Amino acid sequence: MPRFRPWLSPLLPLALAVVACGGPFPQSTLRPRSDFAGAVDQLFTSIFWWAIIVFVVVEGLLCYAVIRYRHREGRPAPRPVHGHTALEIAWTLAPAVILVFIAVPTMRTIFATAGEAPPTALKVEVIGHQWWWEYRYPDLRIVTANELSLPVGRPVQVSITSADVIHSFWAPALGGKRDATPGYVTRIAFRPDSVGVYSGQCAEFCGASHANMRLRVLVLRDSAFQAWVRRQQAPAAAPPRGSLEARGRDVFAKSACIGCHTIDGVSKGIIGPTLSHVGGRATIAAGLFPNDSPHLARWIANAPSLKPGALMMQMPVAGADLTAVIAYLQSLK
Amino acid sequence: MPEAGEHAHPTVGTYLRVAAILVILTVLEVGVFYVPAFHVVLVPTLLALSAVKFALVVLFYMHLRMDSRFFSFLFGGPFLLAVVVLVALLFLFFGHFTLRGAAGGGGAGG
Amino acid sequence: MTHAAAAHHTSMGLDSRKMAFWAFIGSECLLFGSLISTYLIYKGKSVVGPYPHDILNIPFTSVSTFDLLMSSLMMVLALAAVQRGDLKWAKIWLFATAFLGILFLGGQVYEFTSFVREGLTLQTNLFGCTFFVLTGTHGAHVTVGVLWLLTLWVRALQGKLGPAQALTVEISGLYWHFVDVVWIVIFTLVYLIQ
Amino acid sequence: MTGSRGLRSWLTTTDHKRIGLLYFYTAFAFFLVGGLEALLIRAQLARPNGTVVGAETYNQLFTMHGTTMVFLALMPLSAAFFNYIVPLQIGARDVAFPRLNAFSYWVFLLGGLFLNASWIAGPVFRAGVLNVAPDAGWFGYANLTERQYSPGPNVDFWMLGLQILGVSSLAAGFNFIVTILNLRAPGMKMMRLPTFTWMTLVTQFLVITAFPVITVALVFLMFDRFFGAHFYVPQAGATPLLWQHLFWLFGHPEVYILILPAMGIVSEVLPTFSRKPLFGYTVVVYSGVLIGFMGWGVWSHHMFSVGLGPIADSVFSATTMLIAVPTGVKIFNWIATLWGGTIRGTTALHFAVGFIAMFIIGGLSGVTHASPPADLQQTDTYYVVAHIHYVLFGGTIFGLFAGIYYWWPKMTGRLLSEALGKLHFWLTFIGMNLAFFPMHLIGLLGMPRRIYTYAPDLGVSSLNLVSTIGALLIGVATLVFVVNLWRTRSHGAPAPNDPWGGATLEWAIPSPPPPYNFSVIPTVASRLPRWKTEHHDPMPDPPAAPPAPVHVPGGSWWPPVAALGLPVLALALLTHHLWLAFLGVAIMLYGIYRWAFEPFEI
Repeated sequence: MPRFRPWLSPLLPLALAVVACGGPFPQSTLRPRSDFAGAVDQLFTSIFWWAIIVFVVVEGLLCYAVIRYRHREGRPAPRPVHGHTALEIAWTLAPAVILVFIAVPTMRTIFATAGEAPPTALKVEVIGHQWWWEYRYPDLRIVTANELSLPVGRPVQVSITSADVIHSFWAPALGGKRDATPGYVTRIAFRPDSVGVYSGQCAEFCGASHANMRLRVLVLRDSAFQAWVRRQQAPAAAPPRGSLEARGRDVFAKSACIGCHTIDGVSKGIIGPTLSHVGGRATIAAGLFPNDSPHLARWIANAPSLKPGALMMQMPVAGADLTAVIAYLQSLK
Repeated sequence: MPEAGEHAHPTVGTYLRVAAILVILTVLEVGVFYVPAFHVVLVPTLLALSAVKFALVVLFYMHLRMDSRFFSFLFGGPFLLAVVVLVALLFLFFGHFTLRGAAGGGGAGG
Repeated sequence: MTHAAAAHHTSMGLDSRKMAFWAFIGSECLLFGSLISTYLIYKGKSVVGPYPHDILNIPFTSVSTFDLLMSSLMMVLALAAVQRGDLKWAKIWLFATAFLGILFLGGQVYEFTSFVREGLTLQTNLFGCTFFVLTGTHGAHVTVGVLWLLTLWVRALQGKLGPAQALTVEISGLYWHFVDVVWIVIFTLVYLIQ
Repeated sequence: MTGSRGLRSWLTTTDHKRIGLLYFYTAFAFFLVGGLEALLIRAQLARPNGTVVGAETYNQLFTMHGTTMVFLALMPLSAAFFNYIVPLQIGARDVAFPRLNAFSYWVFLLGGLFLNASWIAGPVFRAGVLNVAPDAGWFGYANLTERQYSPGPNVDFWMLGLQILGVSSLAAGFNFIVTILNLRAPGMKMMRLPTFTWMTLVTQFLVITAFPVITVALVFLMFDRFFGAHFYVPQAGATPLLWQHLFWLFGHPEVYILILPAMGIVSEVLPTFSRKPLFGYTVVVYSGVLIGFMGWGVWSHHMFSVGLGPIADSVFSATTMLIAVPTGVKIFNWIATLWGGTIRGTTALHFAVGFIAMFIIGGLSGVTHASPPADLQQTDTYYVVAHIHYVLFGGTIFGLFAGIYYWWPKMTGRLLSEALGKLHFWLTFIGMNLAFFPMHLIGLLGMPRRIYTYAPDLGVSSLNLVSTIGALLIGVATLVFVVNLWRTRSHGAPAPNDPWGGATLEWAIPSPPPPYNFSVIPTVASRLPRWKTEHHDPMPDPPAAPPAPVHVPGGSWWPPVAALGLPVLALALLTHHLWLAFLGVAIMLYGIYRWAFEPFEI
């Protein structure tokens, strides 16, 4: 005889067990690290428990009915019941009432998270590109890419837009995603509440390398943030005459690199991310690889093979020239 | 015999009268457009006039006034849906609760 | 549902073809609704000219509108003629309807070419995109209507359009009048409310 | 009149039953194709940094998986039952427009082949690769679909294929609305219609109102891509959000187009196998109508992350949550139908109960993203992938399988094996939970959807492996089903008129029914004509042979001919050959002309 026991299906405990063994989940939505993410998480948790209650009750009723009323020999024919008005009203009202309990905190959270940050907030502009992120701090006159540095405990006002197709800026620990739509500027505001490195990535399908459009948010202690700001505001490091780095700069300045990348005082390209302080970033290629010599070498030699569709072409830079360019880029702290 | 006998359709006289009204309304529309005094109420006037024309054609030329009410439902349902969608879209794109800070950064503070 | 069908028994007492056609017209409401919504949403969003007030020719289009309204009148007269079995007038009114339709299309061809000459094409700006696609879709509907009417006219010439075919004529009339009411809306929203 | 055998008879058939079978086999073939695409997707994601396919191929796979499942598998599988079952349930001899019905099928087939031709059409476009399949997602968000960002023919295949398929759906929509309203047997009042027929009617109203919107959205895209217009080009002042609004104005009703027929099937299967009338028939019908109606007012809930502003978000959140009420009412009525019955655990009932169990999960996760702030964390992640698969696989596909096991004997005259059926059910049930339940967690742990690769340090590798194993299990289950179908052709037990003791008219006639369906059109006196109720005795079955010869309309060549014009026209746009456009229009006009003047009596 058939028995339906979805509650016995071992999936939930199994899945939880798998999760329990894993970690540390750098992109989890369940570990909020800002007021915005915290409000969302709180709301989600309350809806989740409502869902669990409904799930247990309704699936329970279903399973009970299927088992209790299964066909057995000798059982009399069932009564042909056509309906029951009071029951219909009851189970129309029941979900409606539960929905009120979900809708009210939902509306409250919508308006609470829609607010603008106070005027003292740090202003950041996020611009999505295929497939990397550009960050501008208009008040600090800083432009950087892929790694967003923020001070802990200070409200941030983020304006988001795109330079080409639609992207979606998403750092789960700090809050929900928001689309980067060309021609529009949308805004989110949040206040990071713990120091740490949080990963995120583009959440709206944006073409071949959508999967490779990652990002990192560095929430820093205020002193560390100020130090970072000073480094970014300083002109790009000028290598000492005759050094390997100086040779790297000369190679860079004569290569096609300058068509797309900016290095203060060396080049003015704007198609790719700025490199003025690239040596200070921990990753390259929109969070894909660690910023070390082997990866830089492979990246410069053949970016499209590492990131399908990447606009950066294969650079005819090799041997000692390549070593020099890498040394130069790494010196740009 | 086809369905819907003669009695179901208006007479030629009705058709002609409706045509006359339609022409007058069209003249009014164009007239309103050219008279500067009307410019304040231009949009509502034009909308009202064209709604009347629309209704006349649908009710008399397309026989919805005397034909089965079910046909009115088949036409009116989707028509109303289209109007509601149009209004909703206009609200979404132009209303107060539209995208904040559209291109050009117009809307600081929403 | 007072006037029952005769030829076939149907549950609602309504002719199936006519019912299907009304459902089709309902569907078309959403088609033109989406096109008109887009026109209105993009109104005033063009970043370069020419803009509507630079280019739309109200007197000319008023004549076109009048032409299409009159074709609707011809259409109902044709239907009335077919219903009373008056083949002679049916032929005349049907042809008149189609002819006025062709005249309207001619006007649209003239309008489009003159706009292109004045620098408004599909590629120029959003006004060009939305205007040409909206009015072009309407024009395509008129074209289909003209072809349909001419087929009926040929049937009439062959003497095959008696009262038994009145329903066919009525349905083509529904189509024709619908195309007319769409134009009533377009004329107001596109031409008069600039 | 054409004969009843041979290829010719199938090409020209206008018999709703044959067209229903054609729909079934074609849609099932596309279902297998879509499933194969899903397996490749899961193979790629089984491990982090997967290398089974590259980024470009992966993007084509998920785009085609979505497009195929929605437009080529689920909708036409429902259509197989609209065709085969609805006329039988209302006591009709055929649909209102048999040739239009054939036309719908041929357009669907040609549209599906056109779309899938993109897998091998690369050389035609000198693309350097074999596959130039659509790669911008089944939702095709502008402006990624603009020529500037998608230069190849990929997106062209997608939008032209969808336009073709839209014609098929619209034609079928008008046909079934009229059929259901106008061809009911005497006494079959609207509130005596079987629930499946009712849900079909609601679905068709959604089709005829929603498809024009996507048609227009696609026309704009066509003009942008082929003729240099700027409907979605931000630089010209346009907004890509227009596409999103138009797409979801269609896309949300489309969700109900996919689920309502399955709900109708479940509402037929449960009463039959619990030997009880459907509990609250009127409420179930009205809530179905209400769901269809409300489905129009919620589209922007797909766009919460766009930043529409708090008021728009609140409004669309509220309307979305409201839909949970009629949906919940349906579920309670289904449970109440089972309650107090004598439930026979056939495979069809397994799938119907599985539908309810899985749909509850899908519905509940749906409520979590009806809440915009929560949705900001969930949308575009695997959490939503889990949700749609609980609704569309656990929901629609379970419902469709319930329908297949329920009606297959009626359609072919042979009963599917119950043993294989149970095996099929349990493998599918376990497989789908294994495949899709972990996706909730994968999403909450931060894995976006539509990514061809992910880093191991995301921490979701094991969960993805579990999901892939589940997908494989679904694949095995589907093979079991194919074996069952194949085996039943020769070894299935012959089906009597009514193997289940059903209440509705289709069980009153032989399996499979003769070409004329009913020897005598029955007169219906109650909602459950074949059951004894308080006020009515069971309706006597029509006699085995008709008392007088029944005229059955012959076949026609013109529907397939007219249908052929559409892909030719699409090919003209795709290859920029004007003469092909003229050819396509000429074929179509010729087909329609001959069709219009062909003597064809219903």
